[in-house]
Amino acid sequence: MTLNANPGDQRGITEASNVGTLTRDDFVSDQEVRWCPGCGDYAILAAVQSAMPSLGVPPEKMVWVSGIGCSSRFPYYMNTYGIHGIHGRAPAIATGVATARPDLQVWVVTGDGDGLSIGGNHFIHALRRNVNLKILLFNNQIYGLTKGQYSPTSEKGKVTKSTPFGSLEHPFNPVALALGAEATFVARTLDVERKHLPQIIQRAAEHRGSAFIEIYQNCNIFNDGAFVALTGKEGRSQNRIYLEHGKPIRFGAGNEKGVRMTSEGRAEVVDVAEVGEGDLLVHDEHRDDPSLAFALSRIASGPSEPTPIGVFRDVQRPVYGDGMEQQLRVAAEQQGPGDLSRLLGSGDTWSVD
Amino acid sequence: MTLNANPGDQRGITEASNVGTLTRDDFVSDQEVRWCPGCGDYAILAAVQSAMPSLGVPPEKMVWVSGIGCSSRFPYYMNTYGIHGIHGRAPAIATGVATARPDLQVWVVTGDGDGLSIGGNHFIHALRRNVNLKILLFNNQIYGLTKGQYSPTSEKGKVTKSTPFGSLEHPFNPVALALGAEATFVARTLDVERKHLPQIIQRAAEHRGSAFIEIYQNCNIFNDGAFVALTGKEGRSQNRIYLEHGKPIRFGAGNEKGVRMTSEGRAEVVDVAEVGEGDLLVHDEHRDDPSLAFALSRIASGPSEPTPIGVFRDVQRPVYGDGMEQQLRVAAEQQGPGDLSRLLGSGDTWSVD
Amino acid sequence: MVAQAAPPTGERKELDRVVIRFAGDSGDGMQLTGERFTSASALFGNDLATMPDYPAEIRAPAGTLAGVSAFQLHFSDHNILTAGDQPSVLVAMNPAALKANLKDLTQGGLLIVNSDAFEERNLDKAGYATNPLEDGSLSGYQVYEIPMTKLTGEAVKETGVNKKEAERSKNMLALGVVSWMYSRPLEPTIGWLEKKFAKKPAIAQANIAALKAGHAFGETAELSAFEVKPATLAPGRYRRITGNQAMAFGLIAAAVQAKLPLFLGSYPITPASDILHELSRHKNFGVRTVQAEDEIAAISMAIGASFSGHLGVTTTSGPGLDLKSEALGLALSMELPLLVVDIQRGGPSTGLPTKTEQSDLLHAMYGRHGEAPLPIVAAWTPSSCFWAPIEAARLAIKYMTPVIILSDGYLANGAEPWRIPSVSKLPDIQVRFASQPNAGDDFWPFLRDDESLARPWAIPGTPGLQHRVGGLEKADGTGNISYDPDNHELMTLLRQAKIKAIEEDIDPLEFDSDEGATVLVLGWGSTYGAIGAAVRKLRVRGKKIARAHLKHLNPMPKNTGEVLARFDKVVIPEMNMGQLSKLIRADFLIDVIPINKMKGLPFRAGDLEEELIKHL
Amino acid sequence: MVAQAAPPTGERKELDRVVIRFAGDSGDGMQLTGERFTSASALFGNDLATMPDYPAEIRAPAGTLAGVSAFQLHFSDHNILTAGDQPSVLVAMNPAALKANLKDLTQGGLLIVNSDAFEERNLDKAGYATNPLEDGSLSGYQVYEIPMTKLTGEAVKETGVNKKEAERSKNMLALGVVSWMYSRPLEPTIGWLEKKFAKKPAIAQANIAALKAGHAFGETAELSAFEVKPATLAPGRYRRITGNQAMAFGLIAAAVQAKLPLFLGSYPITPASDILHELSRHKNFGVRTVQAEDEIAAISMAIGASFSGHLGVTTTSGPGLDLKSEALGLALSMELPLLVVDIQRGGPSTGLPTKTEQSDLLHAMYGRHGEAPLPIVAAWTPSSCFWAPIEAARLAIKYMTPVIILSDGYLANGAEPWRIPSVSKLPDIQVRFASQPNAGDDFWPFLRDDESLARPWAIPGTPGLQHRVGGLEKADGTGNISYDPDNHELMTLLRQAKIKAIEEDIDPLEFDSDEGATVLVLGWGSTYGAIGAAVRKLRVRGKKIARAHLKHLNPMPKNTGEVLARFDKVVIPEMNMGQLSKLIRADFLIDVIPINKMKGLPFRAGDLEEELIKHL
Ligand SMILES: Cc1ncc(C[n+]2csc(CCOP(=O)(O)OP(=O)(O)O)c2C)c(N)n1
Ligand SMILES: Cc1ncc(C[n+]2csc(CCOP(=O)(O)OP(=O)(O)O)c2C)c(N)n1
Ligand code: SF4
Ligand code: SF4
Ligand SMILES: [Mg+2]
Ligand SMILES: [Mg+2]
Repeated sequence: MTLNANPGDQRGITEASNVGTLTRDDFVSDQEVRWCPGCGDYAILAAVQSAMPSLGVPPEKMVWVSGIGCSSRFPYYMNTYGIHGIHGRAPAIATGVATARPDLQVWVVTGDGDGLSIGGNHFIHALRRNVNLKILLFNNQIYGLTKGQYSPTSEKGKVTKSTPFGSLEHPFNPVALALGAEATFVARTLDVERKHLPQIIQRAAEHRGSAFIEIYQNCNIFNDGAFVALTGKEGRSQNRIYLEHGKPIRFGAGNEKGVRMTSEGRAEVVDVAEVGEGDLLVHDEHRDDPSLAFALSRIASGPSEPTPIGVFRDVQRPVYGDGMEQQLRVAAEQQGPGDLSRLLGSGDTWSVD
Repeated sequence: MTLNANPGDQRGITEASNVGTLTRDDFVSDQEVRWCPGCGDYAILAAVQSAMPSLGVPPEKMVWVSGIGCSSRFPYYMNTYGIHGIHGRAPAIATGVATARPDLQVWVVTGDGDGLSIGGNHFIHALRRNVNLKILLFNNQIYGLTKGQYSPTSEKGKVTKSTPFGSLEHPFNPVALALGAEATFVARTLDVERKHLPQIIQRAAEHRGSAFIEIYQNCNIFNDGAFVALTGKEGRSQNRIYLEHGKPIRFGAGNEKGVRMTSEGRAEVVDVAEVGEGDLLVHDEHRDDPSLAFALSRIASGPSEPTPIGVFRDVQRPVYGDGMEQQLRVAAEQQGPGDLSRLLGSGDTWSVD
Repeated sequence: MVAQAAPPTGERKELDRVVIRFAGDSGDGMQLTGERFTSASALFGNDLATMPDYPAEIRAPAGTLAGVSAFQLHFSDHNILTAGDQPSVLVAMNPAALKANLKDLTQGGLLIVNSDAFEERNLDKAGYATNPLEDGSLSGYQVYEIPMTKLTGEAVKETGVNKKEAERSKNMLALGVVSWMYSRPLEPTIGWLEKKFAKKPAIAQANIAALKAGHAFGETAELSAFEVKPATLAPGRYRRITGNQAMAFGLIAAAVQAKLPLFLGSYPITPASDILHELSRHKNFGVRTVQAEDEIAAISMAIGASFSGHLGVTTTSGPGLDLKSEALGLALSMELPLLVVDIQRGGPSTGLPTKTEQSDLLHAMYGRHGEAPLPIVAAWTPSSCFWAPIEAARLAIKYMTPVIILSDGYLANGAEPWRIPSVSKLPDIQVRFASQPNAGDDFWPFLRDDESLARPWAIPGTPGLQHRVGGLEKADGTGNISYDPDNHELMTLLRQAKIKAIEEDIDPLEFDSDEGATVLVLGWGSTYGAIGAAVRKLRVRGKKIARAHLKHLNPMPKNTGEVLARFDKVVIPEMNMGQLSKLIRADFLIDVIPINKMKGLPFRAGDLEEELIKHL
Repeated sequence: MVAQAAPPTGERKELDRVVIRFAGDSGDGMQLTGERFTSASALFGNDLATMPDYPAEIRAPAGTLAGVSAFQLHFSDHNILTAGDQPSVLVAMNPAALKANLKDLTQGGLLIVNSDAFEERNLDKAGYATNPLEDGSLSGYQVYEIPMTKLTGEAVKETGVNKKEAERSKNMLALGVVSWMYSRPLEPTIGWLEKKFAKKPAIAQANIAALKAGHAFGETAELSAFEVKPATLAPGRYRRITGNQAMAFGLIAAAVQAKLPLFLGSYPITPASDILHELSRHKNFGVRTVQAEDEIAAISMAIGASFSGHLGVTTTSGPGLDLKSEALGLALSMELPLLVVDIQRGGPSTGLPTKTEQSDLLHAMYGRHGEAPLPIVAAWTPSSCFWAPIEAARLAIKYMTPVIILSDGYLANGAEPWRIPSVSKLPDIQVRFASQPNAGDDFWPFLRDDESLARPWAIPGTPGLQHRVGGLEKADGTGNISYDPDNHELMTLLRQAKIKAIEEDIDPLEFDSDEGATVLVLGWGSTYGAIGAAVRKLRVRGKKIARAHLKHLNPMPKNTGEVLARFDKVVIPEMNMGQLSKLIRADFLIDVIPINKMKGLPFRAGDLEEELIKHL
């Protein structure tokens, strides 16, 4: 009786040989893509698929897990292993995959309803545990699949099918929530960011532990233009505050604006000309204390004003699954591999002849 | 056919007349209290009951709602209306009570398992919505009722029945989580704080909207001494950092320590003598931006080092239930009270003779 | 336009009924077209029944089979029971719509196509190798090829709308065509368009122009013209109503009749969401609706509201009902009134979210741990969804118990004319909140009414009646937590006895039998129409048969066993694998004959007729 | 010490069996005392069965009725089946323990009390107006009043422990007394104490001193002395095992036999938590245990693990099973192997968490929306909890389906001697992961095995077999999402047919009938022992009777109908309101006779005997 090995090993699965020669097509499944024409999900899919080859992980070693929602159809379009789960439970299902099989790269796709409404608990717990998962939250600030109810990220006062007189709920700030939930990697990007998005994907893949990416995604059917302040002609330069590690935070068409930290720890937008460049906050992704990242997340109360884009936080912390493997290894070393006969015969025994 | 009024009104219930003469006994039920001898829950119960008369709310206008756990037995001991719900769902049940009946004062008692493990989602959503609830989370960093498994607030490496080799999970910081979830009132106190605890209860009661109080509670059976760094002889002065609005944050036996904000928004413990008093952070509960409160919440990674006690944040935001009442009122004003005949006969109709 | 079979000219041909299906791309506005035609037919006085068929979940790319949306209407000069088995008229706006729906069209049926859409790209997307308009494959039908896109473009030129908007109006052209063919007035639709596009007059004008152009085209091209006389319906004022709308109205009516505020805790899910949407609009009735974070929170909130003296309601579909199981057990254990509405859809798991099924009956009966019996009522037609919540509320309040209401996707989205009931004839629901101590100076929350076994409902705010309830077993009477073995047995029996007590309080099972019939068809829920139509057909064929339909599933009416015993055979058609059959077998030890369909679609009356005749 | 009825002196009296109950305050260590006495009895060679009775949930204040903890042991010189109906010996450490347990003691039974505890404060707390040791109310029993507190205090003086610690040792004094009475050796307990308190030698010494003092007291005071000879058990090596321990071992064994890593996703809940605890200790078997944030996460994680090629397991009790309903439907729809263990407790809702019940059977059968059939196996004795997961895993893997395993609080916490099975005789569980495309160059995840109807299990990491599965209906074969009506019906039938296929693969229902018996007692689950004992008693009385016990509840063994048909009457005792009865009635149309008990306690063999005889 020997230690039950990883089923991957059992099947003689090791690193695939073709990692170097992977192309985008290796990650494209044969399923017809079925989102509304014009949906932001198409752009995200394209960006993700384009980022895949450079990650160095063959499709058979990837698992994409989702819940329910328009966004959650994503796994069907990836030529990898995939689970289209139930509403809200993707982070939990994925925790099972990642903990059982640390040899796999596990991605979660979820929506603002799936991930933050019904699935909010699994979301915060996966981040807290630092499970080796990459969570992409397609935030369109609406329930797409069920045809247009407000979501936990919809702005207060939103008129939707379920709130004909305007919603009464203050929305979550997903980045702030993730930081409050002890996330080790937190980033934000947009569906229209053809270059930035794949870069962030790459960064998430490189991060060992849980990585959370909020992706602003336009639902052109039920919430068209929700991000127009960031994607409109002038919005790009005026309202996207790109965060870059080690650099003073500046933005605006002529980089005329910047972000400063006040003495009470609040990050505020300032005119560089007024305060001087030296006063600007220098971004630091790797601070152990999440307060800096949190303060940055509060600059914008929603995507209607200058909003940070990029990596808020990227720190190392022990990974849940790694710890588990470690305990198994130590146990097997110290107690020897499991011996069923010995187990069954443990404790007080007696013989009858 | 008239507008369905509040069932309270229907029963002719208005403010009770005896509010002025309330005593602690008015809030003590006839049920035998059944916690382990020495449990911190007793002290909390005593402190809460002592605080009640001064709130000016008669027992029949209060509802105490709980989930499942040792702590969740609390409502049985209060001579008010009460629901001993199911595991984790108290904030949701209480949201129903508070939204249906804004005339009531609604309290939630939950544990670290009940409120943050199974009930984490309802917890963050109640805070986000700013439902008019007061949530008391008895944090004993253990599952008491099920006899000693680790909880989402247990320190990493904890050896418990379910983690004989030490837990692998990084704990939540409940205050930080609540702030990430948009809470408007967040405070922390301890079971042994006979004066501070009732004061905080009073503050929570005065706050309109959701109020969250983390109460460190000793489980002397399964996690004895978890808070000894704060409750031990020297801990009180050395490790409890009392937060007071408008005052520089100082602590230590001779007030020799203080808290300063760094230029990256981190709150750090300093020697007052070294940095000078002027450099200390002045606490401000009412800042709209939660970054200050968040930074304070990160001073201690757990109750084993200097830890802030008191009100982290107390700001005003529209209350969910109030908004709802407002919509009902406006609708009735604009459309007239509901008329069932008119409703049934709305839209295209035709007659057959 | 080339009609392969020449249309008859001249006078309108009289028909007793027509089943028409409008099919097109999701973006083509077929639901709206169908709705408008239905409205006109209703106003005209026909009896009718409708069935929308949404594409599954996400809008597939235009022109594909997955993106086809359809709406079927059955209208007649006599009382009808279903939306029709097969359309005799099919309007297909593109090749995909044709391909997806043609198999249902009756042989020799009338096929109206937008010939402009039959170009290579669309044919490809629909998977047609050759053009069906040209390859002779449609020779079994009467085909009207109408270049709708072109005609619309020309008709709307004057209005100044852009090309895309023009294109969008072609559904109105189609509607104009069929309006001419079945002599439906255009005025109601014109009025509706003007109102709907009040802020975009150009678009209103374009749509109206297209509508008129279609009508004119029908006349000029001398398309077949038919007439379906008004039906003789019972006198009264009528409206059209869908099941979900009726459910929402019924919930409001229940609250009004009970003089309680209505509280809905819900989480969106197909096909139940429309109840939430509808109820959200009626705030002037004091209706509180909360879109909760999930289904567990939704029912939990409703429980909190019920405890506080509201009529607590939660609405959902199968997956949501699963999630509510635990909290439903709590409500049952707390003995609080609560309505749980389940709009069944195809399962298991996510299953077929937009399709119908009756597969949650046993789940409703037994889907909670422990001995946890609950009353269940089921709607049987779209308009009976108005009755169900009123009856459920009556039972919930009188017996202090949660009640499950079953409907399904077919009822929820289907519509029929509804004779608007007089409010004064609605049942009065008595609520008596406790106001006094009931045990000396004490208040015992579990001191029961002798007859109904209900405990008192004492709501917060009432001085002196403070009490605590929860899910732990409690002593009968005092309500204190009790681990006493005998008390647990007693409480278990009492919870069951409450259900039993309801037997005395509900209508007996009615049945409708031919003299000498030996076979009873027993149904529940949305099979009502199909069973009725099948039985009618059999009777027309001279067969003797009986039928009965259960509206209460738990408890069943007291005379159920007696009714069943009158017949040699009991046949039970269900859109599941035989769930009512299981219950009837267990309760009455009768070897019932199940007829099952698990296709996500209602029974066709014709198919059912053929199945039933085997047993006659 | 004053013994009201003088104890017999002299030689040991031989008894064939004894039922002894240790009862005291939660803090008195009664579970431990019982365990130690049981161990000694097991090592001595008696057959035995135990039943702990924990106080409900929270430790009540010392001395109150709510805080009483008890442990019952039945030991004998012959094979026995239950922990005994009524104790013939009761050890009561305080007035509350006496009050709570006296009603169960057999008339004339032996009562051993700690007389020191019968002081006013304790009498008050227990609700005694007068001291039962003095008011004559115990005259119907043999009473030994022993001043245990005092004796212990004296015995431990030398060891230097403080007063509180001394007080804590009095359970060992009680154990010493009964050890003398039933001639149990002290050595195993001494060894155990030395090991347990290795780091606190003073405490070890105190406990040992108390134990010896008790023994000496028994001898000196010439208490009654009895002997229960060893039982003749089948030869082999034995250990004691509780149901939960056996369940944990069985899960490990199943994984070992299948050569799969075991993955447990669980959330603590009484009385299931101990399985999580036990499994967490065996990391050297590669067992991964995750304490999830809730039950939904727990099963979801197990599903993720199963998808990845592990043996995914989740363990829970009723309320947790409710919460798992939706995800269980997903696993079923994905056709993945998964074990769901439900340790039933008293319901509904939170109910009686520490008490036993069999009331989740129908929930296990039907507690999911949609048509969602699953195999169910049930353990019947503590040691059979080892068999259940092995059998369940065999079915789950072979048929690619989740399987529900039912146990209950009585089995979970009860213990019995277990002949340790030889690992070489455990069934081999074949796992064949897919490794190749199965449809030309493609891999179809729903291409089924002809016989088992199982789909292939292709795990991540296998090149070329990438595929996606979920809860939407999928086309048989390709596994692509399908809204096709015929496919849905096919898949619904296939999912049912899988369960049916299992019929051919499980042991037939065995029955044990007297020649000419006309009455069959049919059981399932933990009623096994009580039914067996009752039947034995009836046979001793010369009655003819037959019995059978179901281990598979879905599907039931193929010959079930045939077996039932052999008898005129079928009687079904259950700790619920008749859930198996309902299933048998529905499946076989037999008017079974239910015997129901819903007291949170197992049947007493004697009571069952009296119930059964009515039908003979
Ligand atoms: C248990 C359950 N409840 C509700 C639903 C219905 N449902 C499906 S997706 C969805 C919300 C989708 O919103 P989001 O996650 O934002 O995804 P999007 O469609 O916007 O991408 C809901 C409520 C469901 N499938 N299952
Ligand atoms: C659905 C469900 N799952 C699990 C349980 C078992 N359970 C009861 S209380 C509890 C945790 C208690 O921990 P906590 O909330 O920290 O409360 P404490 O007892 O420490 O005060 C658990 C797991 C339950 N009652 N219901
Ligand atoms: S509904 Fe919105 S989110 Fe969904 S596919 Fe359409 S555009 Fe995209
Ligand atoms: S187990 Fe712990 S938390 Fe529970 S009552 Fe006892 S001491 Fe208190
Ligand atoms: Mg969304
Ligand atoms: Mg706790």
